[in-house]
Amino acid sequence: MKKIEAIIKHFKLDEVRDALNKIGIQGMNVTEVKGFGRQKGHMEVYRGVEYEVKFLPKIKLGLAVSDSKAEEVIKVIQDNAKTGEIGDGKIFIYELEDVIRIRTGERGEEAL
Amino acid sequence: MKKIEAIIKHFKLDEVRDALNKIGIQGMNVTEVKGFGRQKGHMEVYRGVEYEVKFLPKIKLGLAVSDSKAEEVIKVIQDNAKTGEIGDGKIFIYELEDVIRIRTGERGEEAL
Amino acid sequence: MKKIEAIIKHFKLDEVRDALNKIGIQGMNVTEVKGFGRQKGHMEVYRGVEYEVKFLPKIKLGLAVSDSKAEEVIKVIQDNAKTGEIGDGKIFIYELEDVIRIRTGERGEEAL
Amino acid sequence: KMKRWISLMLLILVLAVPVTVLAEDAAPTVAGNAEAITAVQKNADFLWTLVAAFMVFFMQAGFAMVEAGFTRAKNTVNIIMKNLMDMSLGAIAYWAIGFALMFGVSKTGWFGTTGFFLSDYAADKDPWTLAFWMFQVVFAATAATIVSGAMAERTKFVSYLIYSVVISALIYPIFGSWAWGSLYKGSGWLEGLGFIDFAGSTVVHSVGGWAALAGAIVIGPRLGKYVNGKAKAMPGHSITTGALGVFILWFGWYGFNAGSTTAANTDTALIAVNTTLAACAGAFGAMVISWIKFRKPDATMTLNGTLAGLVGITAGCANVLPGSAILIGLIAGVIVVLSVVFIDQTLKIDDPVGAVSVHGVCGAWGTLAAGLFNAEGVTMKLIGVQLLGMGAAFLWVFPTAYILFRVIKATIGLRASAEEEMEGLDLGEHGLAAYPDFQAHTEVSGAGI
Amino acid sequence: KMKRWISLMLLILVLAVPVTVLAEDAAPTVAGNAEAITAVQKNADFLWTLVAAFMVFFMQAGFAMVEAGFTRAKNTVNIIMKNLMDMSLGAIAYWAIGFALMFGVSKTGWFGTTGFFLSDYAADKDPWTLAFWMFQVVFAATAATIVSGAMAERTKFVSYLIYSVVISALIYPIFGSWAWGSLYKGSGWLEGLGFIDFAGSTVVHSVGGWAALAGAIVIGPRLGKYVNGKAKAMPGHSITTGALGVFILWFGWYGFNAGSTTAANTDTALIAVNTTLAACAGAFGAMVISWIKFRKPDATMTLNGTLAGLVGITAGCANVLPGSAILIGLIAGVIVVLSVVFIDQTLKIDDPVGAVSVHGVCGAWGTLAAGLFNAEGVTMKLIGVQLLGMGAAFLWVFPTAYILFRVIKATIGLRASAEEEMEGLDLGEHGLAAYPDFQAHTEVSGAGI
Amino acid sequence: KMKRWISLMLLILVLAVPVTVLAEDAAPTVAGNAEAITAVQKNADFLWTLVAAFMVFFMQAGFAMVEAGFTRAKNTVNIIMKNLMDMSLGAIAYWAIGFALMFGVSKTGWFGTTGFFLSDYAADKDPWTLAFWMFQVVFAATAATIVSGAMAERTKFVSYLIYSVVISALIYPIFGSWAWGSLYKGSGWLEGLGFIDFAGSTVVHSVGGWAALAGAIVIGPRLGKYVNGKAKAMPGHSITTGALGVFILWFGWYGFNAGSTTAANTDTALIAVNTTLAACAGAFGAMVISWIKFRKPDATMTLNGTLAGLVGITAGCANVLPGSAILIGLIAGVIVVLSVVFIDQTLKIDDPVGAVSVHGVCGAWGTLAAGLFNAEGVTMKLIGVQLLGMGAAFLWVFPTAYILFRVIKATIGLRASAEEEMEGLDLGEHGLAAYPDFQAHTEVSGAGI
Ligand SMILES: Nc1ncnc2c1ncn2[C@@H]1O[C@H](COP(=O)(O)OP(=O)(O)O)[C@@H](O)[C@H]1O
Ligand SMILES: Nc1ncnc2c1ncn2[C@@H]1O[C@H](COP(=O)(O)OP(=O)(O)O)[C@@H](O)[C@H]1O
Ligand SMILES: Nc1ncnc2c1ncn2[C@@H]1O[C@H](COP(=O)(O)OP(=O)(O)O)[C@@H](O)[C@H]1O
Repeated sequence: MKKIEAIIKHFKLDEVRDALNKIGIQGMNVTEVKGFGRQKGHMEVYRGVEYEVKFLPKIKLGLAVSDSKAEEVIKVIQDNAKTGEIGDGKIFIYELEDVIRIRTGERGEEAL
Repeated sequence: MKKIEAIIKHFKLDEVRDALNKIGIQGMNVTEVKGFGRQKGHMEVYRGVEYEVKFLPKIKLGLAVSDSKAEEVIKVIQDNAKTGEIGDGKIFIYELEDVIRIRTGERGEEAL
Repeated sequence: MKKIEAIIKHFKLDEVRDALNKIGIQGMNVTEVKGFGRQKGHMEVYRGVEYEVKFLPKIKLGLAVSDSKAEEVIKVIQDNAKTGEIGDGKIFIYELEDVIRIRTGERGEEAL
Repeated sequence: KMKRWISLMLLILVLAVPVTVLAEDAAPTVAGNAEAITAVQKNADFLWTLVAAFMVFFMQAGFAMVEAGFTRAKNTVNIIMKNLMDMSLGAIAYWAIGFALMFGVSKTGWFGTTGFFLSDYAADKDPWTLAFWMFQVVFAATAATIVSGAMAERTKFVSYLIYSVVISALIYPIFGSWAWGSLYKGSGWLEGLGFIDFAGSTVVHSVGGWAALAGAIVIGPRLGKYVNGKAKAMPGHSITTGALGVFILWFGWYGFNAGSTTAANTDTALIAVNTTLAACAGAFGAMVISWIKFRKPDATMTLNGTLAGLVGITAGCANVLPGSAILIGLIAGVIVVLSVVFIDQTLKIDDPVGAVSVHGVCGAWGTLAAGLFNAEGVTMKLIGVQLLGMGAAFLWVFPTAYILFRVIKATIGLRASAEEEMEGLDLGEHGLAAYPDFQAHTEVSGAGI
Repeated sequence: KMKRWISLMLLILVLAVPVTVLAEDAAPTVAGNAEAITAVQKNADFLWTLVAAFMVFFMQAGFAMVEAGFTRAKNTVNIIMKNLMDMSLGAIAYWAIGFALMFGVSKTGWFGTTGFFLSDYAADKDPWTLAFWMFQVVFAATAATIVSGAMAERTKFVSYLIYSVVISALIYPIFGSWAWGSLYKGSGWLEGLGFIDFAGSTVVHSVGGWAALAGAIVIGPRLGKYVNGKAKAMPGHSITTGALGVFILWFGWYGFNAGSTTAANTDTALIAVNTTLAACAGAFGAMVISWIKFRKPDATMTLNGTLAGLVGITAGCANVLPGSAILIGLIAGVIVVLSVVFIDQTLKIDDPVGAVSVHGVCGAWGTLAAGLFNAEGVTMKLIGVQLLGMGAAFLWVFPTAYILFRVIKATIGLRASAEEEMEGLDLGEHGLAAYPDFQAHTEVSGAGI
Repeated sequence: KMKRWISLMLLILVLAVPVTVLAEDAAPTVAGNAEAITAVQKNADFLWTLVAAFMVFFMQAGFAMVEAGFTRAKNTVNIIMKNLMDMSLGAIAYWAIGFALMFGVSKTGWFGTTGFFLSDYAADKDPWTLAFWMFQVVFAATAATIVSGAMAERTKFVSYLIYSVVISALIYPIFGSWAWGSLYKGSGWLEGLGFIDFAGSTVVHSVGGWAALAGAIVIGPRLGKYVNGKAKAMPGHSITTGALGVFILWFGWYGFNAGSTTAANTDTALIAVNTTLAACAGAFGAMVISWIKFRKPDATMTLNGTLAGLVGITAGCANVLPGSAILIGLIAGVIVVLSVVFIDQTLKIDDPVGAVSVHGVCGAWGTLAAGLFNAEGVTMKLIGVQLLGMGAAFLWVFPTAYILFRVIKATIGLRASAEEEMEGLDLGEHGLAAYPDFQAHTEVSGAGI
């Protein structure tokens, strides 16, 4: 199985989630993170002091999916999170050794 | 070593943590995440507009453990996070290549 | 590629980030987590009731880097996050299978 | 002998009065006493008028909190700045122009023409001019600030500033002169007909509400508010802040209504009681109707209902009986809920805080109710006049405000850029988030969970 | 000649007075002046009584903020709705029934029987009835709202509504009639004995506090509050909000105590000074004792201490000297800390905001202190009467409230479901979180960390 | 006959007056009426003085909110405790010592020596002593609380308590006696020269501001504030809270300025109008200048500007014309922005909330302006005296405060430990986070994003 982690823009969450639903993604979890990348934060002034907003608010999606589904999920995320502008974010893929559904104790694929 | 990631219900945190202490878990970290899964969010009404609460607040536990301890930890989390109701959450297991304790620079198992 | 995850102290964020910039790290993301480890939380009293502050606020850094850069990054984090006191945190290294830059669709190293 | 002395001393003690007349007398005289009595009463009138004005001023804090609490965190700094500046610019505009148009000598009955820059005071140095202005300026500020809520989360800051100057300098005062001019030097055609609007359900609230309606229409809904024709919920960021605002408004409203006597007399008691009961009934009405319609007692609606009851009783607070006040408030509470839903979902006009429903619609209701429940009895004529006043308010304010916003839109632009709106006006317009360093320190609640 | 004219004009200027008698006179007369003087003083009395009432009303905002701040975020909407509705329903109930029971003609001395629905006013149109009612209704609301804090985070909304009607309509007014009835048309047995409770340490605060105690006992502790017999800490979600509430309460308390003269006279000065010093001493006392007991100056305890000082001085604010006020407040501040700990850990009664200790216990202390520190000197009899009054309050309120809550529990149920409680009452009862869109935008503080 | 009766009854009705003299008379007399008139006016004076005092007290809430909102979340409990305790300890210190030094009989003209522990009241039981004290104690608390903002986020709690007692007991009252002593029993050298500071631009605000300056210098900047010589931004945690504080302060300021008549007269009108216009102009001035300098209208600066306008008009609120008030406020708004930047970046003194600029600098400006814009015309002598007063304030307060803080630093220590500061004073000093259980429940806003 694969663990897919995607950093996307705040206001893209709804779109991406709905799209993932359409392809029957059972579950995911979302975390608010602060991102730092090519897209540099703007300069701001607070009480006369200039300072750089270095981190931008981003959304981190976490999904565990079966190997077979991985590529499809990646594509869906990419298509829906994309604005074409710098700062769109990234998708990370990891190997996921095992999953357990706490409620039932099921393991592996059927726990997804 | 293994990285264990568990998504559990908010009010189960204390129990799970205490249980993990008992089996001598040295450390872990906790993140507030928003979960999306089988357990669907309820419909709410705001100023007359119906809308679905799609994400539910969950707690994400992150633990790095030695291979030998992994199964025990998984079992403890599962037993203590379980309510038997939908939405109990999941446990994810990953391979962890290496760990460094920042303070001492120790690496591998003894850094846990 | 490697995924490097570092738990550091709150007020060390600026230093670490600046140091990583110097060695040309393109991107990273930051999450506020609550940490639990050797550094035990202090006892507090709320309205006469003693209770232990079990979790301490920590910062979690997430970086995806090329295998070649990994060790250097680890060293930089360790050097800059270190206070020598208990609670400095940890660095975790994982294998990262693939990365996609959402904006361009680039994959692998050049997506970093 | 002794006694004479005492009383003379005592008289002199009446410091507050420039007792020129008395000075010459060796002993207090009946005429002198009479004058002193008037002076003391006058002092009491000043005292009450000013205290009431201060309470009405405090409503600015209430509006700021309500609007901040019921909108999203990313636009909080912006909404607060708007509330602060519409008072600040509005007061100066009202000092320069508005007061003159509203209360200056009015030959035509359509607007005043004397007293710009408070020149009346400069002329005769009568402090009452200042006390009266003080009370009126906070009313103008109330009318002005209503709009910010309806146009929240998307209006360009500079454009809002221009609007707030125009409403305080022209739109509000001109209508005000029709209904209230004679409270000072003016004489309006509407009051001439016997129009009842004691504290301003129409003059202040409907005026603000209809301007808000025009603004909300011209600027259009927030991004993502209507997705293929369906309204989406956009919950505010702090009910606590919003509720505090409502309580502050309620408190200030006592100054608003009871202070409108601008005299320390015993009429204030009835006004205070009516204000209380209408607010309570409004909250109750809104809670019940929202409970029925939405299955749960809706907090934001109930809070709106409280304000609806207050707006509803504002016109009739001095001429209806307590029992009627309850009825007026109750109906206002029901109306506001229906109106919010209707405007949001049927008319598809995006009014984030329900300003149009609370102030515009319930202001109209209150004006009608002041006639219907008039303790001295209701006549067809009275109802007619009340309806006329309501209509006049709409026909004057809506078009002028609409044109104003259109002109702004056509020139410097009315709306913030889409990026700015998505990112939040706070960073875009002011370069500052409302909660830049907010840390929940949730670790402590590890114990509490 | 000229002079006559002036003075005549002046007299007519005494607008506030229905100057029928004077009208006929060509010139002011001594008798006419005397009448005018009374009228002016009367206007001042109305002014003060109403302003004080408005300040006391504002305490509702204070209670809402204190209770919201000292409870968890997931129950904030609920606690705010409770505070809003106990005022709203309570005021209507007090208008219909409560006022009559408390201040109506009372043959027995146990409760009044006239003046339902403010019928006194309907009858004689005396505005004082309304001014007095206005002042009393906010007192009733204060007594009612105290309970919400002690039963916070677990009480079913609808059950709370029922309770708040009953306390405002029956429990509070009946006791009130014993101690204060004669302030209007009633005559209570307790005041007959010389019971001193100037502004209501017992009549308002103890009554609210004992009802809170009954409620907290009947409903039981919050889930997870007592884990195998040990109390767990459940910190509130915003000390800032709680502290704001305390400051608002303190401000309102000046109206509460000094306003209880219901007359604009010079007694108010002593009352204001005593109120100030007692509040300060209360904060100090609580801070010191918490510092000693808990190693650190505890903020929530110090805030409670401020309120304790205020509750403590309420009964004696008009009959003790400033020095005594400091002592009374200091002791109240110490008592409240000990009481909170005792109730929470020994009695194991879960009172999230310490309402029982602040209002019940310190209300009792204040009532006793009003006797002990009486400036006119203390007699055994006086102490006896004070103790009698304190006892009477407990014996009347606790049982009736206890029964009331039991009945509610047995019928529609008093407590929210366990799921609802764990998830938070906000979503369960109102379908709305208090901070639905709160974004800390911490990125900005990247600079600040 | 009949008429006599009526009027007799009426006279007796003048309850507020100890009508000994009248009692003996069968009918009202001219002398009796005169006395009654004085009594009624006196009641009005008490009423206004106390209401104003309550409003000024409420400014404590404003200061607490401003300072909490403009500093970081991890120090919120601490700043709130400081605001609460400087009032609580300060009031008691002012009761014991301060009032006597400030308003006691002063042979030298440098400080009073009678009336400790409010002994004047104990002696003659004149309630005016209490009313006057009540008004003065909240002024002392205002002066005291200003410092907490400038020393926020790093000052040891216990050290702050000591400071606040000393300023309320000695530093503030002694200077006060120079300028205001004669308002009661004192006689100060400065007022003797004709120094104009009606409500305390210098006496209260500059005094507080210069003490704040000394404190900020002695304690040094917050950790991380100046990184190799460059100032870093440390945004506060809640603009909403800060803005609420500013609105509360503005509200309270009406009591502060208009209440300084300590009499219910018609002068209050001009004061209220000037206060309003200056505050508005101050906000406007600060907004414009910040817009120009920083490219965007800066919210925290605009809020500071509002306060700057208020501080600026405080000295001259009773002796300048409305037009001048606008100018004074406008300039104050500009000054405060420049001053904040200058102190922060050039002098490198870390004043988290800008207290020195708002109260110290603009207080000085206001004092000068009271001379420059004096409606009765300006003379070189007057300007000289104003400058003398400003200088005297600085020369008295800065050194004494500086020494005080140095002594504290040398003995028990002034600053919290570095660990404590990094972790936040809340946990270190009070063992409690401000938002221990704050949950944003953002899931709901899934709909709103
Ligand atoms: N090497 C990395 N490791 C972890 N997260 C990264 C990395 N590079 C970028 N990110 C995340 O992706 C977001 C977008 O990246 P950015 O470089 O700004 O835009 P783009 O990916 O379009 O070039 C960043 O804000 C950060 O959160
Ligand atoms: N495929 C997944 N990837 C990541 N997180 C998941 C996944 N499926 C479920 N989760 C997390 O687990 C939580 C519980 O899952 P859910 O399906 O609601 O209940 P259950 O696991 O009992 O069937 C979800 O709220 C979500 O946070
Ligand atoms: N086994 C672990 N798994 C995940 N996170 C850990 C683990 N051990 C420690 N941590 C994180 O590292 C932080 C510091 O660890 P701690 O043991 O307190 O100090 P040190 O690493 O210096 O011994 C903890 O607060 C926690 O967030």
